[in-house]
Amino acid sequence: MTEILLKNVIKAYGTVEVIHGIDLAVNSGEFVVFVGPSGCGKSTLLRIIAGLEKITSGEVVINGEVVNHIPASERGLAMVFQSYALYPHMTVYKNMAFGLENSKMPKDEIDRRVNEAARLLQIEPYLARRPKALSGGQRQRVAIGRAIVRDPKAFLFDEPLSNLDAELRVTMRKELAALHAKLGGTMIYVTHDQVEAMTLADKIVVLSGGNVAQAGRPLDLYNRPQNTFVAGFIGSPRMNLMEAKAVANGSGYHLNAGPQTVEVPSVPGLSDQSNVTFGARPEHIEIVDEASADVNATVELSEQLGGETYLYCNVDGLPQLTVHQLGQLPVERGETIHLRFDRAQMHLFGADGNVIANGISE
Amino acid sequence: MAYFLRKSVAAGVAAFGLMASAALAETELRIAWYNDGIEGEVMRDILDKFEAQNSDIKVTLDVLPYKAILESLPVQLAAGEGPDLARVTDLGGLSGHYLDLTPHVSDPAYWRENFGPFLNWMQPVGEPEQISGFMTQLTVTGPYVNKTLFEQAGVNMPGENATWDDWAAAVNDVAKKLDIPIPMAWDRSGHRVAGPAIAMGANMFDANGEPALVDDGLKAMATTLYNWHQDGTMAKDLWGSVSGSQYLGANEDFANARVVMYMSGSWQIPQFAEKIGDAFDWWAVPAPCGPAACTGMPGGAALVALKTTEHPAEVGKLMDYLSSEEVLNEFYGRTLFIPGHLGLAESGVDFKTDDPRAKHALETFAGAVPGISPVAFDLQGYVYNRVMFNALISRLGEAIVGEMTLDQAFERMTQDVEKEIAEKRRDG
Amino acid sequence: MALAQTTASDRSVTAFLTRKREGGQWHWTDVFTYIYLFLGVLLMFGPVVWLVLSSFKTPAGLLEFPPTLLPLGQIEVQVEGYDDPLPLFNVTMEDGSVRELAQIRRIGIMSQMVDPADPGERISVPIAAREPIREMRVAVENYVDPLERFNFLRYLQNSVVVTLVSTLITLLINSMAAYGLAIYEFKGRNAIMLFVIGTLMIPVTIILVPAYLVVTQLGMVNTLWAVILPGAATPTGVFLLRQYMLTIPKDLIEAARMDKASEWAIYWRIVLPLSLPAIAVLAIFSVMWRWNDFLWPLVVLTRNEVYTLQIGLNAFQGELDVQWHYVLAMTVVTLIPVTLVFAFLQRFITTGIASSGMK
Amino acid sequence: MVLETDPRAEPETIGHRVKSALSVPAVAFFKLLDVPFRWLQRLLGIGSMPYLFLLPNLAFFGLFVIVPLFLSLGYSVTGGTNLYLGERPYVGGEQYGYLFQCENYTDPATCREDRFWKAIFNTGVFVFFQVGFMVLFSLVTALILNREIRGRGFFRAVFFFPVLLSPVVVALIWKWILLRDGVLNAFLVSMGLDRILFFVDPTWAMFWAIFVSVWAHMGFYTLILLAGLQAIPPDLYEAAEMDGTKKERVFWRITLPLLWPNMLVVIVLALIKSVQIFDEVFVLTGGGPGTATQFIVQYIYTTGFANQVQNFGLASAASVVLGVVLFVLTLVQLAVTRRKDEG
Repeated sequence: MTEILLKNVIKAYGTVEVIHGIDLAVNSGEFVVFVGPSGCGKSTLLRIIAGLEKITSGEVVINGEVVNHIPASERGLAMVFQSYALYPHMTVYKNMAFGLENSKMPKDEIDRRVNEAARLLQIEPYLARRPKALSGGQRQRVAIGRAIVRDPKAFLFDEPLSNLDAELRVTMRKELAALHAKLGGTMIYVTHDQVEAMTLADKIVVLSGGNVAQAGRPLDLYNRPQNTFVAGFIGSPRMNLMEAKAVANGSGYHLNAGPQTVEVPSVPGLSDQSNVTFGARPEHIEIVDEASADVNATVELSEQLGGETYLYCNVDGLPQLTVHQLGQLPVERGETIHLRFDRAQMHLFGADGNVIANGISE
Repeated sequence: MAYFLRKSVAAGVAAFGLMASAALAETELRIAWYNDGIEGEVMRDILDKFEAQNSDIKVTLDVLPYKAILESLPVQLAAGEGPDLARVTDLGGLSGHYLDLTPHVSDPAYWRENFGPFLNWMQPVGEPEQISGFMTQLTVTGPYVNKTLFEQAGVNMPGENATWDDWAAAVNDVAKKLDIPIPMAWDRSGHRVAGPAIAMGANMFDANGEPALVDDGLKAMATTLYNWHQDGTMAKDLWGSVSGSQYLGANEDFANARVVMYMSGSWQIPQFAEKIGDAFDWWAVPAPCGPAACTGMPGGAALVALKTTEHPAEVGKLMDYLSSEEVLNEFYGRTLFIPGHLGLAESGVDFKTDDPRAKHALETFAGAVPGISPVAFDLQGYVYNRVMFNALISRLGEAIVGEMTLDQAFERMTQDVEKEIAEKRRDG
Repeated sequence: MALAQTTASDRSVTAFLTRKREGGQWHWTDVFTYIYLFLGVLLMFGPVVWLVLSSFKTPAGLLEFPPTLLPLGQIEVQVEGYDDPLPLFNVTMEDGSVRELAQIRRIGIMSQMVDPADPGERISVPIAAREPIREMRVAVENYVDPLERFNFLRYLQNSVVVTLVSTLITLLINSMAAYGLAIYEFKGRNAIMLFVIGTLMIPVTIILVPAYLVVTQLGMVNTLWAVILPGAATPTGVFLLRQYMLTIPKDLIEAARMDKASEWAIYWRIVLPLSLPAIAVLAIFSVMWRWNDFLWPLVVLTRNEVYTLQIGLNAFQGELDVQWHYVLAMTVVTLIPVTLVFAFLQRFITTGIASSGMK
Repeated sequence: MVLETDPRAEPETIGHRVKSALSVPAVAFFKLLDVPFRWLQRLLGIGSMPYLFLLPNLAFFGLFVIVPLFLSLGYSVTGGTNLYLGERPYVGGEQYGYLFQCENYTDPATCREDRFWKAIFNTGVFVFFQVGFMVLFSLVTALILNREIRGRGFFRAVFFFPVLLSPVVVALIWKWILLRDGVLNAFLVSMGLDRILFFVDPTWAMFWAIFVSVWAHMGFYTLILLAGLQAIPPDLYEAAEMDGTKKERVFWRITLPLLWPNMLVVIVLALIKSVQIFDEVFVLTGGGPGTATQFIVQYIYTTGFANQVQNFGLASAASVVLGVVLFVLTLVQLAVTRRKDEG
């Protein structure tokens, strides 16, 4: 089992620094997902671990050994590429056997491993085919199979599902999770899709602009985002984030956003006249009667999905609010409804974007 | 496919191997040769006989394109690479590379006696006694006429001592009567023009023996040629096409009975005998006259020994064999070449042909040798004669197509010769 | 420009044509296309066909004007009382009748003829009154003679060896260089690329002499290596292959690196197989260049046993006489392999050039 | 087995079998080299691998092209006929001075080395027309071959075939046709016209020099243009058709602009090739009549190689001049392709 450590890793192209000193620990057997918007450096970070990119400074440590100067081919890692990078001129069998041949493994051992992986991934019937004769999902499996047969120290996945259609993506996601459960190896997975991150990861690392915004267990990130970036990024649909000014009000504060005012109790760390951002996830906004409402909203769009309903509401002085309700709601476009933010699930961030409170007790 | 590949690779390996092994067994002599006709075959037969008598010597005849003899061989020799012997035509130009055979042949006196005047042509500057080789072929330039056309037109052929103007009038007459497109054709070659120019009084050298190409004699001949191209006596096909000093012959037009008179030389005999046969009477006539002489140019190709050889003794042995009267009689006889051997010239070569036209032509050209002007011999023996020939033909050609006037051409000829010889003299 | 003018001027013609076709979709370009293609085939193939036909003519047949389309030879007949066969003529007699006579000999402008059916009687006719009777006769000897007399099989073998070996070497070292230039980023890459492109177009003719000097110093004169090695590192090949290799996804290379492949293994197991179309194109070009190479071999090869076909072929060009019948025949011989290769691979070649083609 | 009957499995064609038969020795060869290369990679590190891959090619190239080029440079400042540079007397810029010694640069006849200037002038004329016609005919042919016609593969092959012929063969074929007694004159005579002596008239000679070189190389450029044409997305044409755009307008407004990058490549390649014209024309016209089709490379060749006095110095000086011209053209090409890459 393998443990990977990044110590103050910096990567610069010429004078442009793209990774700004990242420290990170990937524990043995852990499924870690790097997530972030495009350009945040998550793929670069993965390629740094793989050995495909040289780092400018810092250390990459695999199982206690500094591998900065060890080339990719000798780090003993396996990678699944976004494009799958299957060798078009080789059959599926050859594709999977290639890496093993390179390490001079005996033929029958290669054969055993490839067949086992093929069985595991249910691609046995296609072993004699070339990649171009396979469907997208099959190619995906081959790419994974190629990684599995190597029995690597760790698996690296670079947005492996992004080329699949939605349905297949869900299926493959599940299979990947099952695979990790079965193999138990250390896996690092890069994606821009936070759903994948939430469903797959033991630990999510949210990257933003070459820095780690937050790292932790998925529900920790969901429940206790450390900054507005993570708060906005994790969760779908996005958390509603609203800028406001906190005004002390005896026992608590008024959060003033335009004509709207939300009353909150006193929160440690919140000071009078400070600019804050408060957030509420769509499922943490309740529809209430006018008396107990924080804001009045006009429904712009209502998405009725049967089991649940999404309402997109315009509130004077606030950005559009997304509201999630279970079941079917007889709400129509243009209707006025009354909304209340669940204080226990409300997030409060300071002017610097860092969290003040995740959940405010009443 | 795989089989073919394997075979050719095997063949390739064999090819590389063979080059290495050939050197081991015996002394091998290489002759760089070129062919105008069948002389390569004849020489090979003779060499086979030589090899039978000398089992320790193997002689290989490397038949090259003439272009290689003319252009590649000099560079090879300059680089110190080269065969043991070569058949060359630039006798003087390459003379610095010739091996002196005097110590290697059994009887130098025989050589001096029989090849005397031609040895001079091959002597390097300052080595008047050197024996370098012998002429595989002595050539004499001179005209052929299509006698049958004269007969059909009912025009009498000008007799001995007729001038070029007489001939021009006669062939124009024939051509007009029979509607022949080209009354007269000359090879596009400076060497061909030199003979008639000397006949017109050209001296080629000044009093100090330095080349002086352009004089009144040459101007007279060049002007005549120029005028003939303007009035249609000669077609522009030959002189008017191609550039520089490139050679062009009219042998095909002549063989096709489209030329009445063709100024070329003795070397055409074998191929006329083959190509024309008895389709019409191709007739060699004595060189027409000018005020100074009635002369053609001598010339030819020599087989010379080269300094690059590592086996001078064997080369001497081979040269002894090849130069013997008996062997040369066979060689000249079968190739229908004019002998470059004074003894044979006197006694007559036994030419292997039944063709009366060929026999007549051989007699005519052989008979013309004594009448050749000494200037012509000197010019042929001059080291840089080709510089002069090239300047003459290329500039005259440019004048004929109208790129410059004759006077400009004369001026350029002089310049060209001076420039090249000056460059050569820089070598010290 | 010219196209624009045709466009304008042809419109009325087109209108006329289309009207006749009553609603047919004919555009003037359709007519033009088929005329162009017809002329194109004629112009592109015609000369080669003419060369092949000519190569079967006798030396005398080659001299003829106007030339005949097919190789013809005069019929010769065996006549009683004459040892050699005699040539047959159609003779217009004085009375205007035409007889088929064999010629015994020609004296001046008169010709002595004999009737093969009646060998006793001799007839004298003016040469202008006779016309040779000819039949199609293929001068196979144009091909057989050189093949027998000269060591043509050896030349052929040398040419094949030179072509194959040098093509293999060219493919190997060019693809290695192209791989280096396409896959890696390293110091001096742009300089080397500039260098390669800069020398892309140096004709061998202008460095003939110094190049010969180099070959001499290496002791390679008169070995096939002297022909094989100097042209092996073609800039064109490097350029062509590199441009193609640039289109190979970088992911594949990195995947291979992750698969523990050495750089050499990436080169020959991944990049080479994927560059096959471009390599095939270079192979074709290299075969063409080497097979047709003339000037350089002429300078460095002077011994019979190392001649290539092109030199052997030109040995028929003497100082004073070109043996056209042999030259033409041997030209056809040298054409055959190239044409065969092309015939079998033409799809591959043309699409290969188009796809790899000088991007 | 299931694998064998799978219709989407690799088909076992003859070509496939040939390929695998051919690949056996190749694979063995590459495997053999794997050992030293692995060793070197370990020893020197990945960073030096590109140099290792470039080494053989650069070594050959340096030995047989670069060294001779420098020798040429050396020749051009020395005189005489000696082959070995060390034995040649140094003359400085004399050879260059000789080349450029002119009374009036617009009139070659006033130059000391008139043939050099005529060759430059002729090359200019040749390049102008040859490249023009080359591009024009390649374009027309490519447009026609890009149409929906039957036997497109055949026609493509027909137009490409001459590219395979050696320059000497190309010239011989056409010379054979254009001679005084050639088939073209026979045709003219049979039409009741006079013969034309194509190689005696300077204009005709230049015409045929251009014609034959276009004939021989057009196929190659046609393929490049054809590739460009086929890369134009068909929906653009369909959109134009929906708009009712005239065919001519489609050509000028869609085809030509989108083909422009390929056109540039063709123009530049043809240009560079054209400047170096030699073999074909030399065999065809011999540079004549007079000096009407004598081009710069032929001038160099005859001066340095095919003369009794082999004037390497002057020839090399002219080579250097040509080299500079080619280098400038190459830079132009580089700029052009660079811009193409970016655009």
